[in-house]
Amino acid sequence: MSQLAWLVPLFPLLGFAIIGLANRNLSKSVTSLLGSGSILASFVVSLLIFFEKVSQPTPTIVHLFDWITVGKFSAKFSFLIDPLSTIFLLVITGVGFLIHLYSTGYMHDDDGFRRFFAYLNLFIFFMLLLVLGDNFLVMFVGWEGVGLCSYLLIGYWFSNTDYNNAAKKAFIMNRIGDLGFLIGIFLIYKQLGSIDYQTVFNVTTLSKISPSAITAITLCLFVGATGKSAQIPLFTWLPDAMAGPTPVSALIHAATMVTAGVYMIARSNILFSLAPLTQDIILYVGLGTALLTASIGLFQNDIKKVLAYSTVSQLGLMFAALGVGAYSAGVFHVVTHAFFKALLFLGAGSVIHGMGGEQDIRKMGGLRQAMPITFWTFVIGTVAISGIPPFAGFFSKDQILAEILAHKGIGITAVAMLVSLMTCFYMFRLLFLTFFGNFRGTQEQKHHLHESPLSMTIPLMVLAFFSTVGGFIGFPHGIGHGMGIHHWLDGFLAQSVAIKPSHFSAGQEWTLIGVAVGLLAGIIFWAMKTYLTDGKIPVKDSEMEGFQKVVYNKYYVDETYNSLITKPLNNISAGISNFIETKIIDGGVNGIGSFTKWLSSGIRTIQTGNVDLYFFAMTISAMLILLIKLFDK
Amino acid sequence: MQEIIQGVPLQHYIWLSCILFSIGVMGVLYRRNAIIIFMCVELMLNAVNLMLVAFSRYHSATTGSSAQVFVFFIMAVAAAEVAVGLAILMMVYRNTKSTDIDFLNRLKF
Amino acid sequence: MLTQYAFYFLSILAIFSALMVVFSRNPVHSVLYLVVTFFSIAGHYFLMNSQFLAMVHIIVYAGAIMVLFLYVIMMLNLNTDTEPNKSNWVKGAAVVTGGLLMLILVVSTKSADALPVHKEINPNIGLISNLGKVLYNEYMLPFEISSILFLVSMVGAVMLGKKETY
Amino acid sequence: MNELLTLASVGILILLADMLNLKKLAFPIAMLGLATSIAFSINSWNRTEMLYGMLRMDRFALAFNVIMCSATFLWCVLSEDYFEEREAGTTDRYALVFFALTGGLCMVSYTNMVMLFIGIEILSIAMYVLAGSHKYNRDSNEAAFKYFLMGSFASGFLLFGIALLYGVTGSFEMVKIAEKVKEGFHFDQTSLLVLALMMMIIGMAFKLSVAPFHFWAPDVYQGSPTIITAFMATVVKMAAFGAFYRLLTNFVMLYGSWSDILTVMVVLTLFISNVSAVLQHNVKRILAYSSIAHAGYMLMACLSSNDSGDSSILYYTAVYSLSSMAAFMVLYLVDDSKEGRTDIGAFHGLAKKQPVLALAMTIALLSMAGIPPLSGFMAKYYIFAEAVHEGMTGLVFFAICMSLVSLYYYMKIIIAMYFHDADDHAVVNANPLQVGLLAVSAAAMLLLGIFPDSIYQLLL
Amino acid sequence: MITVLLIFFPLLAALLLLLMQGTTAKRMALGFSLAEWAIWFYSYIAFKNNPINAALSMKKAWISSIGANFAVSTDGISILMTFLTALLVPFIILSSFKGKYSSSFYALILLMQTALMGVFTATDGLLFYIFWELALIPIWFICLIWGGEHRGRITFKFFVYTLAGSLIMLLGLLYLYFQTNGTMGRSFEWSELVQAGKMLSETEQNYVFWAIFLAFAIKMPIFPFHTWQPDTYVVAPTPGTMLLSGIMLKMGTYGLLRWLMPLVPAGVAACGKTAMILSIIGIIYASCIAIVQKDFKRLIAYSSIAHVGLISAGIFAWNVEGVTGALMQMIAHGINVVGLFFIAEIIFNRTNTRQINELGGLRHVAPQFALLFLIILLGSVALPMTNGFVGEFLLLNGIFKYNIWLASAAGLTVILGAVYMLRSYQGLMLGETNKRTQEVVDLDLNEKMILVGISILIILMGVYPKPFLEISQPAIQTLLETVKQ
Repeated sequence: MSQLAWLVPLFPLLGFAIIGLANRNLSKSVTSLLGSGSILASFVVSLLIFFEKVSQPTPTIVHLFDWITVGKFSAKFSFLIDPLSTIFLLVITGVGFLIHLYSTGYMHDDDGFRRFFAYLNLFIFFMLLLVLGDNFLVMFVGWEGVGLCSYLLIGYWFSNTDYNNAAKKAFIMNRIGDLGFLIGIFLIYKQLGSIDYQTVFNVTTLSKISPSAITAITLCLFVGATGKSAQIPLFTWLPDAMAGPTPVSALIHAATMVTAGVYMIARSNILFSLAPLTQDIILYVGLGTALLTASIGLFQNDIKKVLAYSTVSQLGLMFAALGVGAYSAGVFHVVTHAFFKALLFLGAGSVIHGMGGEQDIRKMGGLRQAMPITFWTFVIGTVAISGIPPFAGFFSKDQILAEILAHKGIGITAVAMLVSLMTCFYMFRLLFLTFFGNFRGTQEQKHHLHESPLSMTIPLMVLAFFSTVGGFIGFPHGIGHGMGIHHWLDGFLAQSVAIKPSHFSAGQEWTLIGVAVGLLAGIIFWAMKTYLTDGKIPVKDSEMEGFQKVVYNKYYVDETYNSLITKPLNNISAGISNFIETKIIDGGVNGIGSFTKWLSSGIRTIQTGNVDLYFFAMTISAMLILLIKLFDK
Repeated sequence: MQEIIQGVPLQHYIWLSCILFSIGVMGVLYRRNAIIIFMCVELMLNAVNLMLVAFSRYHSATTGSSAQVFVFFIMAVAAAEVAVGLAILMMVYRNTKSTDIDFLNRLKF
Repeated sequence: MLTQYAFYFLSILAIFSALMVVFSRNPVHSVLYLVVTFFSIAGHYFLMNSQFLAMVHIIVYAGAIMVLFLYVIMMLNLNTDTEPNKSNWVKGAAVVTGGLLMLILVVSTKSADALPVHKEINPNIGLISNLGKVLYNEYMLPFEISSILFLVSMVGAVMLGKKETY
Repeated sequence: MNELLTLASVGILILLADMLNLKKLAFPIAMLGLATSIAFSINSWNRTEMLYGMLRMDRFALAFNVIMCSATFLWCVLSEDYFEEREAGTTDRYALVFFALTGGLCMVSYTNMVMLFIGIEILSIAMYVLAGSHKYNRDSNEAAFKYFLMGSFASGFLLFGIALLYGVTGSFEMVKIAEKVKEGFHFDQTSLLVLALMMMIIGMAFKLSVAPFHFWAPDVYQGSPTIITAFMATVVKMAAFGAFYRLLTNFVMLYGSWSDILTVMVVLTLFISNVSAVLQHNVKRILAYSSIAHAGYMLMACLSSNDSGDSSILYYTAVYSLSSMAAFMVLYLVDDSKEGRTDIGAFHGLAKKQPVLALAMTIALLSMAGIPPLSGFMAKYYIFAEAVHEGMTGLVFFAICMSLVSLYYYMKIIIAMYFHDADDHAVVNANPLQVGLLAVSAAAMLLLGIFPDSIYQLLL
Repeated sequence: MITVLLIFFPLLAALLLLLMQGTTAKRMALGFSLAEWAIWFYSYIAFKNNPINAALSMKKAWISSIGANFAVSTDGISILMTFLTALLVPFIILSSFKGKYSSSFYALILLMQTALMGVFTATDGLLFYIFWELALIPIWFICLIWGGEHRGRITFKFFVYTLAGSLIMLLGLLYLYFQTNGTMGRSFEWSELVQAGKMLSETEQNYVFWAIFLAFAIKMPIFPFHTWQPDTYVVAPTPGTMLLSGIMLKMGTYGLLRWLMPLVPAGVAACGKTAMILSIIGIIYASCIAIVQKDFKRLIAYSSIAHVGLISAGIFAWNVEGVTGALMQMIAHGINVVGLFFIAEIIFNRTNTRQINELGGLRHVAPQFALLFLIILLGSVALPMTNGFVGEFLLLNGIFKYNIWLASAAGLTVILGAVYMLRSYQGLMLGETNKRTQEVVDLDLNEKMILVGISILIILMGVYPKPFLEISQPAIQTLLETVKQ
């Protein structure tokens, strides 16, 4: 079955091609069928592969064709099927399918329905390439490809300039990261002479090159990851990316694409394990991002923005996990996060759908009666992300905290915990403001309120199910030894684990769980008191002041970037264009011409037309020549 | 020191013709009347003739006569030139009523 | 000694009249001074025993060419002092330039001193018989070709002088 | 001998035809005469003939004769209607052209200073007259006048040189002079010889219009009737250059180093002519400056002459006269149709009205500018390559820069033809013969550029 | 013989075309260019079967007096360049069908093709130079006769500037020529020049390097010799711009590869880095200008400078990745830039403006156009799976091998390219329609054919570049070896 892995990306590609080319000639229902069906087919194949791999865990390589072969450099277009890629395959196709299904309902009235599905299928295709690739270059193909799809989908409603700007920003920021990735690939090739995983991820080979080189490689790769996974300093595009339709936010900007960075680092775990410096940087960047964005999330009033910052923050936690070498914990969190974040986004989408496009939670409230399914699934999602046992988020988050504790001690863990608590707070804030209290929107909206169609609620329910039980695939290490996902990844991570084993006891684990649950409960009560009992509504934008305003405006990071990078770039460019180019360089070239003309205007006046003068000129020059010739001895 | 005629060295003849030649050049530069200028050109040619005759005497043992023939040709050419030159002068005068060289400067720059 | 005096007399006369050609304001005077110059040059030719050339010189220059000049001057009625003066600046420049040229020529021909001395001077080369032999033997071709030259000048002069309408 | 005789007698025959009221015969006689002269030249290609010790009909001279006659042939055919239209003086002009050719042939084959002098004078006097052949045109008058005054002035210098040279060497024959020069002199006499040679170079430089003795050229070229300018810029220039080249290579170069003074002349010529032409608006004047510039390039060839110098020069002159002739002929057709307009505006829109003329003009101009694969490029290539070989890279660099400057004015004309619309309604007339011949010339310019060996190897 | 046919068939066709008029001429021109393509394909098959096929090269004495031969041959590098030429000319001709062009226009294009084919196959220095210059004349006329505003002044600058460079190159070649000393005397033969170049001292090589480099630098163009280019591209009629940017600037890069690097190895070693730094400055510099450019055609022109800077930097890296990448990118850039200029032409035809800020929302009215534009744009910003990526990746990889920091600077093109291309795409296609754009109609068949063709090529080459990479490998290895020895 593994040999048929090429089928997995093929289905979405075909879906894209058919929908894209047929475009107008395809009815909406056929489009939905093709769009979702192709992903379902991929999912089925992925499942089959998964089951095969369960029984036979050795990696399989599927070679399709030689892509770029130049001199010693060779990049094959081949796929690697191993536990890690299999997990991602399942998540991508599984969650992807649900979101496709959801989209058939959500986007039903949109003009660009077919275009939307074409893009989504293309995205799935590239995402699958990313995780299936057998070498860094194929990963890079998927890496850039998903960036493109992200661009296309963020700017899906292309009439709106803001959306277009958001799309552009996403693409360019990703490109900055991509450059890092690319340089990383060059470094790998330069140092190791190959970019195949088999060759590169080999401890004996790696031990031959200097640690600083590995650090450089990993740093470059990490720069790539910060772009794709929206870490400091390249995180600002993700909240803006919410300009796209909500299923896109769910699929790309929450569940799959943004976790590509995690995948990449997990994939290259050996490299990172050999570069402690990079690991530390990853840890601090991850935690910093998590903390920063979580705090921004506390004050956001746009339902999707809250989720977006929450996503960045969760990604930060995943990176923190990677930073301490807990790759399986990071991947685990990717999986659970995919479930509940997709769920939350789709729930939010359902809300927006019901509200007729309204996204400001200050104008919502009391929706639970009108949208019961959405409400209940949203509750599950909130609980899951907050890390309340036994929901999915609890297991993965706990794992991360435990790993951080084990490697970095209590101080760093406390920060991670703080992030977790903030997440809990703003998620419940969101929940309460949206679904409880009184409706604060217009009458028209109130009249319009309705539960979403089945095509939207079924995915919600399925995802809610997984958000509930999904955590059990990775029971805490310390408690249930060698269970689920860890066991699954053990073989894959063996080399890294050998470098940096993690030890912690069941006692520590239980303590951590206790502390976490206790604190979370406190936070939930606080949130409940503030928004449910007191019925506090966030103030209008204009009334914000002080620290709140700073945080609400995302610490003015965008503005800072703007004045530090964008504006100077524009000014310098304008300067080059208007001064250096036109005045100096072109001016110099034209100057030669003008100079010649100036000379000409001077020299031609010698020819006065006066024979008299000609006689003089001739005689004098004759004399000069004679003089020179006769007396230069 | 070579004497061309008794008591007069070759050098003197050369100098004489140089002086005449220079006077001719000076005349060309000095005057504006085309006819005079033309006359000065003739003067230059005569200076050359004089020099050639002097040299022919100097080379009389070998090729002296060819120099004299050369002078003869120069005279012929001068005559031909004068005929054409004066015709041109007349033509110009017909159209411009002037023989002033500075008057003719339509063609310039 | 006599020849020496004759030489200096003729030379001074030639130079003086040449200068007068340049400096006379009246064109007719210039022509007449030029005739004087030509005569003194002819005198030099006699001194150098080139009688034939001297004769030809007088006939061609003084007889034909200068008459032609005079004729043109008369015809164009230039015999009065009608020539507008050049500015003194130009005149000065002309004199200086001419003087300098003379200086250069004289200085650079000083080395004629060092030409090898030929003891014998053949006094007969200037004689008609001698010249005729050379002209009609060695210089046959140029002699013939110069007929074309005359044809050219004749055709040219006629062409330019002829009244013609088109 | 036969070549010379043919040319001279054709001139006389034409005059006779005029007398016998057989003006119609003038053109056929001219054609026939040129063809005969060319045929004679080709016939005697393999033997070198000495004429009375005065002329030496060697390959160099014969090749020049062929090229000059061919150029004249082209000239005659292209300007046929010019003479048709003007009753009076037609035959005179034809005759003068043939006499001038005779003079030119003397100039490129002389071995005796007398022949050089007489040749130059025949040519010059004929040209003085022809320059003034528009008798009632002030410009033509002025051109003839200037040309004549300055020409005779320059003859004085040349003669002074010849006389001194005779004084020093005791001969007018080049071979003997060369022998004497080779023998060498006492230190004291050098200044005499240098003075002699210098005066001759000055005189010849005038004829060739090399700076700083070029002043007459732009004015005369502009003022003369276009058809005559065409002849001057091609045949006359070739003859002058042939004479100069013979002079230089046969004995001037044997004595001392002249490269410094010649280099100065080349630099001055290239600089003054090209730069002055930049702002010109009169095409005739532009072409005049261009022909001065080409004199500069030709002189450059003399500078670095070695064994293949003859070939380079022959090729250059041939190519140059062809291009120049074509360009002047197009100019003539425009001038003739537009009543004397030779400013650049007269060329506006020519590409639309007369595409073949415009194309021929373009090819001619680009060829003169030295754009490959046109023959002008190979011509310059040979000269530059020689110069590089001689180590004069700096001079070549300068020449290249000046070629680029020259592009400016050549292109100005091309741009006028292709870019602008006509600013008057005059129709540029050209009969099929003229058009066809110009097309053939254009093709020849291209083919000679692609297969330069066809001419280049003639003298090897 | 095939190569000779490849070179001279267009010339013949051009002459025949002059006899035709109107639409016949257009159709025949297209037919001829397709026939040329068939000839190319034949030569490709021949090359595939036997790379040292005698039919692919020819050497005949040409100007024996100076030892110049008519020597042409096709190797793995040439075949790709001739491919590009044969491929693009039909597109260019097709793209001009709507314009009012006379038969001489097409004749000039085909004449140009002859010159280009000659440049890419000549192995004799003088022949190369002649073809090099020959290419200049037709394009100059195309620009002069059918160009836009101020074309007189601008095309003059273009002509003189490029000619200046090539004359200096000739000087350099001549210098080498005089050092050759083969069995037959002096020669312009490539191999002889290579031998001669090695004999020179380093100082001499440096001079020759700069002399030859200048010509190529101007043609490509490399900063700071580029100022003729944007104006010319803007003023030229679009088919002319396509010729200029699609094929003609490849003459410069090809020249670097074939006629500079092997000729003066020590010169390259000494000065190559400076040249590379110039190239890389050019990348960033031109990208920066492109960012603030308001005229779309001009923007493409600057983007072209940036791309070419990268190509030349890759060549100066002089390793197999860099050189292969350069070749690949030459083809990719040729195809993409032709597409982009055609897009500019389509927009200009429909809206009469090229100012980005006057346009917008075209995607509403012309979705197919927008899609095809997007694909071409992605090729231009080197998205993986498009042709641009393969080249750019290899180029950067090659430069990286040469110097890490230079590669990092050159890599900025990845970001800056995206910035200006997306900016222009947004300005032109996205947003709301306005008065100018609301009436615009979508592509017609002719336009669709071209853009679809280009898009397919972009993706095909991006997904499966193997044939291109494979065919050039031996030739590149040989070339690299030549220098090392």
